[in-house]
Amino acid sequence: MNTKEHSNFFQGKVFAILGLLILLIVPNFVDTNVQIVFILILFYALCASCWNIVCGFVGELSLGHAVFLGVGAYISSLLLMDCSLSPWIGMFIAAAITAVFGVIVGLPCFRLHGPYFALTTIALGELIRIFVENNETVFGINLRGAMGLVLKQSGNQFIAFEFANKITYYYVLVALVAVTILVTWLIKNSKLGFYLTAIKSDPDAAESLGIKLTKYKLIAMGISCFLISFAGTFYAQYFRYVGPSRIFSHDMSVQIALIALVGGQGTVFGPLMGACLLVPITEFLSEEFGGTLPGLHLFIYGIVMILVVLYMPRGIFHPVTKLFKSIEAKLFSFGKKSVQKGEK
Amino acid sequence: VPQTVAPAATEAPTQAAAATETTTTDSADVPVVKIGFVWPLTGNSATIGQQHSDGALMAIEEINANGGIKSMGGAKIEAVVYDSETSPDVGSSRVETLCTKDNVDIIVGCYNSAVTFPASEVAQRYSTPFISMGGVKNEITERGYEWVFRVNNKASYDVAEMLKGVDLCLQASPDTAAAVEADGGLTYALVYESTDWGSDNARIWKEEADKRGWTCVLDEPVTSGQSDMSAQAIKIKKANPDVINFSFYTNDAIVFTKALFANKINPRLGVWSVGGGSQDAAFYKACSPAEYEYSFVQEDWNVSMPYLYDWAAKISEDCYAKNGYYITSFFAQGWTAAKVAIAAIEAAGTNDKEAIRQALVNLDVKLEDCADSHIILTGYPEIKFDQDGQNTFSSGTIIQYQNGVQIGFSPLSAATPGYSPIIPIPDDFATRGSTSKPWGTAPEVK
Amino acid sequence: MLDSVLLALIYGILQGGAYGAIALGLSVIFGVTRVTNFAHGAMLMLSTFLYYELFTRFGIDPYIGILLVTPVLYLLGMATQKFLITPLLKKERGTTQDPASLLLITLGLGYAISNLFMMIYGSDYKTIPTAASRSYLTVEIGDFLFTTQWSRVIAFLAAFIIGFALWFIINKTELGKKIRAVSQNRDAAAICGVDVYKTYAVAFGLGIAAVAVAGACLSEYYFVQPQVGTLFGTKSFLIVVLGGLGSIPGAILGGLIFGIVESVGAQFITSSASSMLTFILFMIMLFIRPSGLLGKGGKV
Amino acid sequence: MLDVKELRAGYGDIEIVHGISLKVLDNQIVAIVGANGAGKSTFIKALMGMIPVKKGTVTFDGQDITSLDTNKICDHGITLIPEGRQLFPQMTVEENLDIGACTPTTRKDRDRKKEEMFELLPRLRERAKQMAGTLSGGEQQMVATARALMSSPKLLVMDEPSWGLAPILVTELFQTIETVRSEGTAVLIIEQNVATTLSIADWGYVFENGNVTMEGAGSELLCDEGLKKAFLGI
Amino acid sequence: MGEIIRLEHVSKKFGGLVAVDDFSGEIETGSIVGLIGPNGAGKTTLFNMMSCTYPPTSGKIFYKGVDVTKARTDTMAARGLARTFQVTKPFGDMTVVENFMVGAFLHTKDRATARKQAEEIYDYIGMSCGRDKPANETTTVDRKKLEIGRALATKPELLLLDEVMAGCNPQEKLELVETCRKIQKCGITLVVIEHDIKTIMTLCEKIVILHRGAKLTEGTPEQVANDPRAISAYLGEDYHAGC
Ligand SMILES: Nc1ncnc2c1ncn2[C@@H]1O[C@H](COP(=O)(O)OP(=O)(O)OP(=O)(O)O)[C@@H](O)[C@H]1O
Ligand SMILES: Nc1ncnc2c1ncn2[C@@H]1O[C@H](COP(=O)(O)OP(=O)(O)OP(=O)(O)O)[C@@H](O)[C@H]1O
Ligand SMILES: [Mg+2]
Ligand SMILES: [Mg+2]
Repeated sequence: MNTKEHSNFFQGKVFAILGLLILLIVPNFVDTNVQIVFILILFYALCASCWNIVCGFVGELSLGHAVFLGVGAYISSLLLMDCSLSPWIGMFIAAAITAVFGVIVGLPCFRLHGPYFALTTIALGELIRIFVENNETVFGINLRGAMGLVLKQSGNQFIAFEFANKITYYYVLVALVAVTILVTWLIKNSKLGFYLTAIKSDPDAAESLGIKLTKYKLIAMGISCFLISFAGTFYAQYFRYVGPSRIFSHDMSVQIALIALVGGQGTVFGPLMGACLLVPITEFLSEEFGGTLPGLHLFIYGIVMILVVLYMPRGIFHPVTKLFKSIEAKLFSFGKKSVQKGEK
Repeated sequence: VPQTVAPAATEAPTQAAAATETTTTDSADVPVVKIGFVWPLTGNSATIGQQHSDGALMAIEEINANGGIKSMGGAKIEAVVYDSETSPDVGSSRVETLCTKDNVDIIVGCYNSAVTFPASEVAQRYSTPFISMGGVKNEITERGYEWVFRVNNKASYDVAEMLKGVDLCLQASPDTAAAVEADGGLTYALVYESTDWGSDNARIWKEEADKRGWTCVLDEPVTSGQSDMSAQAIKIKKANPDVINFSFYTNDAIVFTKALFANKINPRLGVWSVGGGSQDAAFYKACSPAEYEYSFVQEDWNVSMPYLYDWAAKISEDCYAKNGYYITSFFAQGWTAAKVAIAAIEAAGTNDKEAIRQALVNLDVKLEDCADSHIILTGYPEIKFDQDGQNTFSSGTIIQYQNGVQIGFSPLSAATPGYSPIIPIPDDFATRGSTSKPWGTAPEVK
Repeated sequence: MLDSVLLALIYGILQGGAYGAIALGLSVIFGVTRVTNFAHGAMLMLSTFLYYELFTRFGIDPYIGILLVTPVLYLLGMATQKFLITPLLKKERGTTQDPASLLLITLGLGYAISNLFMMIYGSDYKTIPTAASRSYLTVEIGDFLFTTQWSRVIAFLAAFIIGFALWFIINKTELGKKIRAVSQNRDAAAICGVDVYKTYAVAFGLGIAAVAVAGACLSEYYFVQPQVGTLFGTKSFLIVVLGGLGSIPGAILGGLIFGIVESVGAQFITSSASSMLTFILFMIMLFIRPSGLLGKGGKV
Repeated sequence: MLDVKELRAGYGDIEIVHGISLKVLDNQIVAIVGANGAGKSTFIKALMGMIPVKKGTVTFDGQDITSLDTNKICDHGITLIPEGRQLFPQMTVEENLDIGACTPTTRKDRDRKKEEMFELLPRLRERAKQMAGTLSGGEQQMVATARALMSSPKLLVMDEPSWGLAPILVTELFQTIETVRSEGTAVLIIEQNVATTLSIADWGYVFENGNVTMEGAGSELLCDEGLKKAFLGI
Repeated sequence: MGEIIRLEHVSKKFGGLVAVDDFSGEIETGSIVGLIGPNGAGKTTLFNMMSCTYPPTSGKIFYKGVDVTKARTDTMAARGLARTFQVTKPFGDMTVVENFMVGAFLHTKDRATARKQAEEIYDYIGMSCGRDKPANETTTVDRKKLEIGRALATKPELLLLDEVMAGCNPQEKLELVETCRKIQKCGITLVVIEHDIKTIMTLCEKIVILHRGAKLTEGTPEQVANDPRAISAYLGEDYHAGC
């Protein structure tokens, strides 16, 4: 896994760097309207990367990850609304609580496998959604039930996580995504990553080698929830509204999982690639056809999914890097021969 | 390409006409005014969003066919329609697109309160006038946003109207009132979907009912998407309320209504619906007249409009011809919201957003002046925004289905002449609905 | 009190049977092909639209329409397997199949189907006003009134008929033997002379055909609308998992539990709380029996 | 009866079998021996249509069966006992045997055949109603053998049938193979148990890195010095 | 030296089937013990109980004097018990060396250290397929070696080998026997299940024959080979004659 992927990634480095540069620089020079799409790309990339940390590595499909996104969003927003705590601090408190919550939830869930696991996470998501919708207060905290949390504008203050222009939001996301990808990469190359991959390929063998299955799954879960909670805080601050029927929705969970799966689960950059492919398609189609032919955009979305799976069943990451590599090899075949000789 | 009804759709006939004569105006010279719409066209409330859309687009068509915005030299109106997918984040992203890419002059949306909240905030941030339509949540216009206006009522209005309707019923039938009194006062059951809309209505109803000293015998939130509501029917039957109030969207409203009828549940003061699903044309296609006979609905428009005003009757016919249904609350809401936007632009006489906002602030339209402008199809006596941007005159009608026909009786101004509410509800399950007329039939004015 | 609980129990059982009927097809498909068919709800919806068309155009009652629609859906199921799933399985021949890609493809198919119908039919709620949906089974003893549409009773019975038919086919026929063989080891089945992909297609077809029968029952008492699938789809999954994936009695049992808990639970707590209760119960049961109530032990 | 010409096959882009020609005549026992990884199993998989054939032809009884689907090849009368048993774990032993004869032609004889198998391997009768997945390794191997014989094949292909068998059973197994042959079935067998195999084989092939390096009558090969060194550890 | 693992009246039932029936015995530290018996005798089941994959239905297991009857597999590994599987279970997505690294991570957190140890093991057990070959593309023998190496990487004191030589030709078997000896020299106790009597006779100091879940006999290879019960139940007259 590691060695292979590294070489892949670094051999396609021209494109990788190009891609990252586009993500870093281009949003500065486009309309706000395009910036929104970039923000959504990174937002979903962030969520999908977090999903990937636990599900991609362990090989179980969680279809309820929006719950943790929502918990993060709720906690940091409540801290802001009720305790006037800056989201910059609140998001860490939220992350810590979400991580603990994730571990508690994961404890029973990870006893299940395959479809049982996937569908239990669906049930969990629905349960939390209905619960929040129907309960105004929980433990004396006013969750405002189905109405959701409306964050008041407080003027463009950095301290309040509120910015005048989209680009600032964007760079906040860039930082979050960078951290997440870095964490993913570190995990992948550490004991944890080896253990998770081992668990994914054969839990029995893994256990016989002294790997505590639940412990490592839960560590991954904790990290994943910690990070996705940041995405939740971002969501709340960016849209300035957190409603249970969306943030805890099955649709949201599925979307997160889809992007990671289409990108390539268990890979470091897959989720980002998945988001780069799917989010613009959705946004474009929904804008173009949402008003005239409701349903068309989701229809095409479905077809795209089918095609991706049929032709790249393990996600777009490997085929795309392979393609980049071969293009690169052609483009730079000149200088390459000497390099290869040198290597040998 | 987003839906652009305007020039393309209406120019075809006019161009054909123009071709036979000579080209009168160079179409390139005519300025274009853009109105943005964000509606739920997919998802749970899609049928409703579709009717809004139908109404608004027909209103725009009408204006364009009649020479566009006069104060701007006959400017044509272009509608840019997006689907909110009933999701707050999609909705607010679309509003942002409207503000930045499409650069519209005014925005109308988004029906669901949960979507309207963040979406109207985006409009506020971009200093673009936003007309909230459909969303009844009080807080939408209580945030001090100067760019946000609401034509339709708040939730508290809806409920207040209904309770007033119940009062009227009690007055209309003193015997029933006495019987209710004798049984220890009026009792009611609240059944509602557990979304912000449903629970808001229930909460406000309770507050108002407490003031009147009524007793709540059942408070039942239901998760939306039920395929059977027999369990709820049993519960209601056991609670035996005088009034049932329900708030459901179309799908649950259908299932609920059928369950009530099957279980022969017949509260003496009737079944009252806040609207939502029971204002939807689809509801009436799915239910038989017997099932909704005698039920009360808070309609967000004056159902008597087509009978009171010829021009409204004409629009209703056109609507039927085009969409297969007569005017509904949602169609009327869409229509009026679009017309208000147009009126503001007409008054401003320019694309300048601040001028349009000012025009909205100053807007004052009375129903009786609408004979030519056809602005108010929703049956409000007047449209005038208060300092919060709320139209304080917005009011609906309480109607009762009698022989399958909508009979308005509250407020009195919207009452169908010659009718009064049937109270107590007769126990005629065997014959109920046998003489009912199809839905949409006009009442014979007595 | 007892009255209403008894009533609620009966309604719950009826409703649960209907849930079970819908979930059965899903269970069969999973049992054989290990595919969690996320397009299940969409296919259910598709079948109800076919019944709707038959009824409005030709006045054919859905119960009779079954004869026409079921073969069509059977073919659709076979086609799905043949053109979407088999290529995937072939591609991954030899290696263990990756559940993620199968999930994605059926999810994509579900999106495509339900939104295609959204485009064609709009989001209107349509009903099929047949005799069975308009006539009621009523039992009235004094104050005790039990009443329900005949179509719901039929849906309940259908669960057992479909369930028995599927059980019979799978456990008692030659075809069933092949289906089970393929489900347990496709390579081995192939060397025994079983046409693996055809058997898969047949199994998928059977599952979808079962959905079509359930769809007929559903369309007699519920409405026809492109979103219907999402509603029943998710529920079917929970039911099938609760009962044990791949188990036919399990699907019916799971359905009954869901129906009863929802209905009886609502007599003691609010309806929305009782929906939560079903989810909580679902999770608790799974934690006690990680492979469902009647599931075959071990990992899936 | 089986004639393989210049067969090339492999996994994905990797070619493992580089042009192998091989013949099985009527009523013969033919053995394939070779080190681990020589490509024996891969050759068999290609032969049986379980992986695509890149080049070359396979003819059986004069008919071209190259690249047919596995089940079609079975219909021609070839069955395989695969490497690693491959039973239907959640079906009973009896049902496993039933599947062995599930084509319309073989089904007629099913009950008689099953009885024969139970005679041949009495242990199976004891376990007839047990789920195959819960059998021990050796019991599973018996089921696999019996299942393959259920269809009365013209050619029986065996990939390491003695894998995991106790010595007693290995002896029995080779007796079984000879019995099968005496009833008119040709056998193509891959075995690590080189000495025993070659001693009963009419003809043997030695595979090395995807090529045939040697062939000859079983007893001849047994005496070959090079072979002895390589495989018999002598 | 003392015993490393002791089983007391251990039984295992699967439903009505008694797979292991009242088995008692112990294994000397540092020895190589062979476990043989007909198919279905319960050898693998015994291994599974020793490695705590599932608990016995009755009886007790002591590992280094501690009662581990109800312990979990992963803790057994940490205590120094490693095993291989009869049906090999490589981590297919990883390379050979990475497979070893997973084992090595039991005692280190550091990736470089783990890699170093893994490479040592690769050389130690004499694999030749290439360090970075994906594990699911390796041959049967290499998979067997992979299983052994991965178990070794956890630095065990007791190693249970379940038919690692099945499917290997005599030459390869000889190699594996050498490997086993080498492992024993490092002070690791070995229990080996094998059907190849010749191999096991040369390799083991002590042999236990299991028959229908119970211990039939045990002793040195010569004792066992001449035990009439062993001959009739397992070895067969042929084998005896052949000797
Ligand atoms: N699924 C696979 N994908 C890629 N390569 C494979 C696969 N299976 C086997 N190989 C490779 O093919 C080569 C030949 O393997 P094969 O199984 O045919 O050998 P064999 O002669 O049967 O040996 P054995 O005695 O181990 O069964 C080996 O080098 C192995 O690495
Ligand atoms: N999980 C299980 N469920 C039911 N029965 C089982 C299970 N595992 C093993 N058995 C039964 O227990 C008995 C012993 O099996 P075990 O695998 O231990 O045999 P073994 O001695 O390893 O045989 P072999 O040498 O063939 O591998 C067998 O009869 C088998 O059918
Ligand atoms: Mg082989
Ligand atoms: Mg064993």
